[in-house]
Amino acid sequence: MEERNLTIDLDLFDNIYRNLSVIWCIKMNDIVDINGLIIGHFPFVDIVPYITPFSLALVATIVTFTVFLAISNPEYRSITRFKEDVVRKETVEKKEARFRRFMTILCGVALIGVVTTGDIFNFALFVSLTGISNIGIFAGIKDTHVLDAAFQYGLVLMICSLPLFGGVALILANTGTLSLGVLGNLPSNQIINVGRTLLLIGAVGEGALAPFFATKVEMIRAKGAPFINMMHLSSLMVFTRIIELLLILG
Amino acid sequence: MYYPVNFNLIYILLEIITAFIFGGLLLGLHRKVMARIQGRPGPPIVQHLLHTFKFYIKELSIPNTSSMPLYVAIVLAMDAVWILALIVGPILGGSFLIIIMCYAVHKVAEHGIGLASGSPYTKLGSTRAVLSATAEMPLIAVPALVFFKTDTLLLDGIINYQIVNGSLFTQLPLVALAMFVLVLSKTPYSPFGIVWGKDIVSGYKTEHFGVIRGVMMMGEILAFFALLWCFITIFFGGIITAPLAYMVAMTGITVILAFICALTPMVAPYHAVMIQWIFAILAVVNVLLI
Amino acid sequence: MGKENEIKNKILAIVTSIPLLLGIFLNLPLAVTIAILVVFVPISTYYVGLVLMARAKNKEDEEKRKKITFTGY
Amino acid sequence: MDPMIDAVVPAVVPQIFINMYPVAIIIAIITAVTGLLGIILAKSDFQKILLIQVVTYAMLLIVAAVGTDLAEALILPGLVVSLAEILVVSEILISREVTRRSEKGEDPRKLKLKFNPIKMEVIKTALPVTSVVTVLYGAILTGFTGGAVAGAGILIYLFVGKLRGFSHNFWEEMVGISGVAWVLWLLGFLLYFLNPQLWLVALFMSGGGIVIKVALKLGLLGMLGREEFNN
Repeated sequence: MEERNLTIDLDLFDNIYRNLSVIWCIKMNDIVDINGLIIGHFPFVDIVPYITPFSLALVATIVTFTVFLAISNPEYRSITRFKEDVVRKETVEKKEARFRRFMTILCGVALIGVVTTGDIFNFALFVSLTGISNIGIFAGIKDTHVLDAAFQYGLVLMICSLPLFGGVALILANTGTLSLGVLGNLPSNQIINVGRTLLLIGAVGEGALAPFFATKVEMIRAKGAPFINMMHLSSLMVFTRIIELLLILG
Repeated sequence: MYYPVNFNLIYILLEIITAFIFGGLLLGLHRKVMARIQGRPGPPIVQHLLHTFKFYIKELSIPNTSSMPLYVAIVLAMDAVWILALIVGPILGGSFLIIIMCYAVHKVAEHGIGLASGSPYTKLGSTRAVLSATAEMPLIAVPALVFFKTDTLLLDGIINYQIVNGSLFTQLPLVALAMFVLVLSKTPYSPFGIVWGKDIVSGYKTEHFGVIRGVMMMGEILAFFALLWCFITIFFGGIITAPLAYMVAMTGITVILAFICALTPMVAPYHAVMIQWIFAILAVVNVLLI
Repeated sequence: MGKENEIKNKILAIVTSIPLLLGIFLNLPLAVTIAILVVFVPISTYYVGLVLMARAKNKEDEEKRKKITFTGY
Repeated sequence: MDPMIDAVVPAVVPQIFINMYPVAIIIAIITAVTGLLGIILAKSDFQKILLIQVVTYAMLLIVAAVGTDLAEALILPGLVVSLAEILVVSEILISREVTRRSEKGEDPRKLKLKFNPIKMEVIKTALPVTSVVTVLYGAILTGFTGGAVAGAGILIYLFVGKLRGFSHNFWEEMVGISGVAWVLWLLGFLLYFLNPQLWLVALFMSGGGIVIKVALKLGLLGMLGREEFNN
């Protein structure tokens, strides 16, 4: 009994492995309809990162921004206080700036992962990585208001890992695959729709998107323009990618 | 869809220059119409273009407090991103999502421009840019709604769908309204233009003079043109195909925008967010009804 | 801005315009064309602007000087 | 049987396991709601961070409910991500507390965090022989689960009573071995991708690697509790 099943499974596996490139060329209609021509893909059995004009544009943007934000110096802030007759120029301390710069680069790398991956679980992982590095950018700031907002954002981040990974797990349980190329061809059903909604909620929370922007607006009062700009970039890039992902799943 | 392997650079460059000049004239017309509605003679139509060129020969002053490579690079990024949008949209008929990405990067650039100078006014403008992104995020749900209707997001595909099935404006009027609000929020003096409100001097542009302001204005002109083009292509693609028809339609929409801008005050930041959310929800309702 | 800066700007303006000129005279593939346009149009606009600005400033100075000579301040 | 389930779930899986899936999801939802209610009710920020762990467990439950070997592989990254989030948020909390106190005029250098190991009587009085049994059972299980079980055995060994035989240096070297085992695990995966015909070798490589790696890494946690290693 067991042997028979094993041979069947292997056959199926072999078949898929051999015809993978064919499947990808013919069947990726959903992705082609959304992104344009598929320029290339790397077949790692099931996880297939693919390159489209859309992902190329995103990667180019993210790389350019990351490089420029990483080489920029933090700006000076002129501060005046009551009962004082001087204008102070304040900026980020060197040690703090180094750490935040590192976090900025990490966030950029995670974003590249977000926009290129062809596997929804990896997508979820990279999105949470951007969230973590976003908080890391704000961890060294010595401002109670900013830290308070960052803490609230952190709470949302942790809670939202539930819908994010939960949605992925629901889709996996329902379809048996995590690969976007395969999922794009499957017909949608109620459970996949629930999974998609959960995925959207999760990504919205992790990327500090629309309803959770309030904490973000508080957070960006901190000093250090290049690092803070990275956070805005990351949340908008995550949003652009999640639109694509949800449309492919549907 | 078919991507040609070789494409002439002159052709694309000419298209960008045309977009720049025509967009500049449209913004000039916008100011003129607004002035006439308010009973003033108003500046000549070429004024906005002249304004842009004028900044090219004005002295560039970079604040001492600014964060340096970023201060210049982010303005250039704003230009670059809309040039990309103009290539992907009108020339290649590529994915609408790329233009949405360009729009998102425009938001990031606004934020960065405001932050990089270190001035409190620009900081306020950039904070509002982040806040206004809250409002425009739901409106970017427009591509999703269009995709559910047409099963494609390639602009070529959307045009083809409309040629076969009639224009999307009649099928998804509320989605079109949401997109129109999106275009409106990117128009100068608009009720939703909280980022460059005069109550915070000039918003994120306060510290930018000289060449860099000229480059920035160029980016804004290209953005205005590209957004108008997208709006017309997505919702009137079946009717409007010839370049001349596009020009007429753009002029018409600019006049409508000018009327709205002239007759409405700028709303408070939170109200701007709220009103745009309402339009986004209306768009979703439109899809649910059909 | 010093004299060296002006020369540097001029050189950069020329250097950043070279890819555009190359693209006009050679028939490059689409991807390269897009890359050239997106990267070099804004940069060359910026540097050409800087050169124009420097020229306009010099002209203004010259006019002022002439004024002083001819009106006899 | 539902055709959708038929297409996804192999025929060898008994019906009872398939029926367990909704139950697991419902339990996960209940867990999540409990955790979220706790967060709403909790007043202290520190309490909130602790309660969010409950929500994270719900996430792990939903992933685990899938019940395949893939799900087993997905739990680890999920766990790691949630741990990283907790670390970064606690860091924010600490930093905020330090800033707040230094704004009040206290010297921030005096606010040093103390290391307080947990003192549980159960651990001190447990039978040391349980560790041997657990390690053996883990070795039989192999894979990630086996590694976790064997690691628990090593933990018990390190916690209970006096250390005999193995010096500090020995455990330091174990860190290196766990790294090597991890590389073995990765190489097994790579082999599987490059040449699927050698799946048996790849399976043994990665299975053996992961059991050693997880067991040692988990066991090394026990070192944190030993006073003689913390000098």
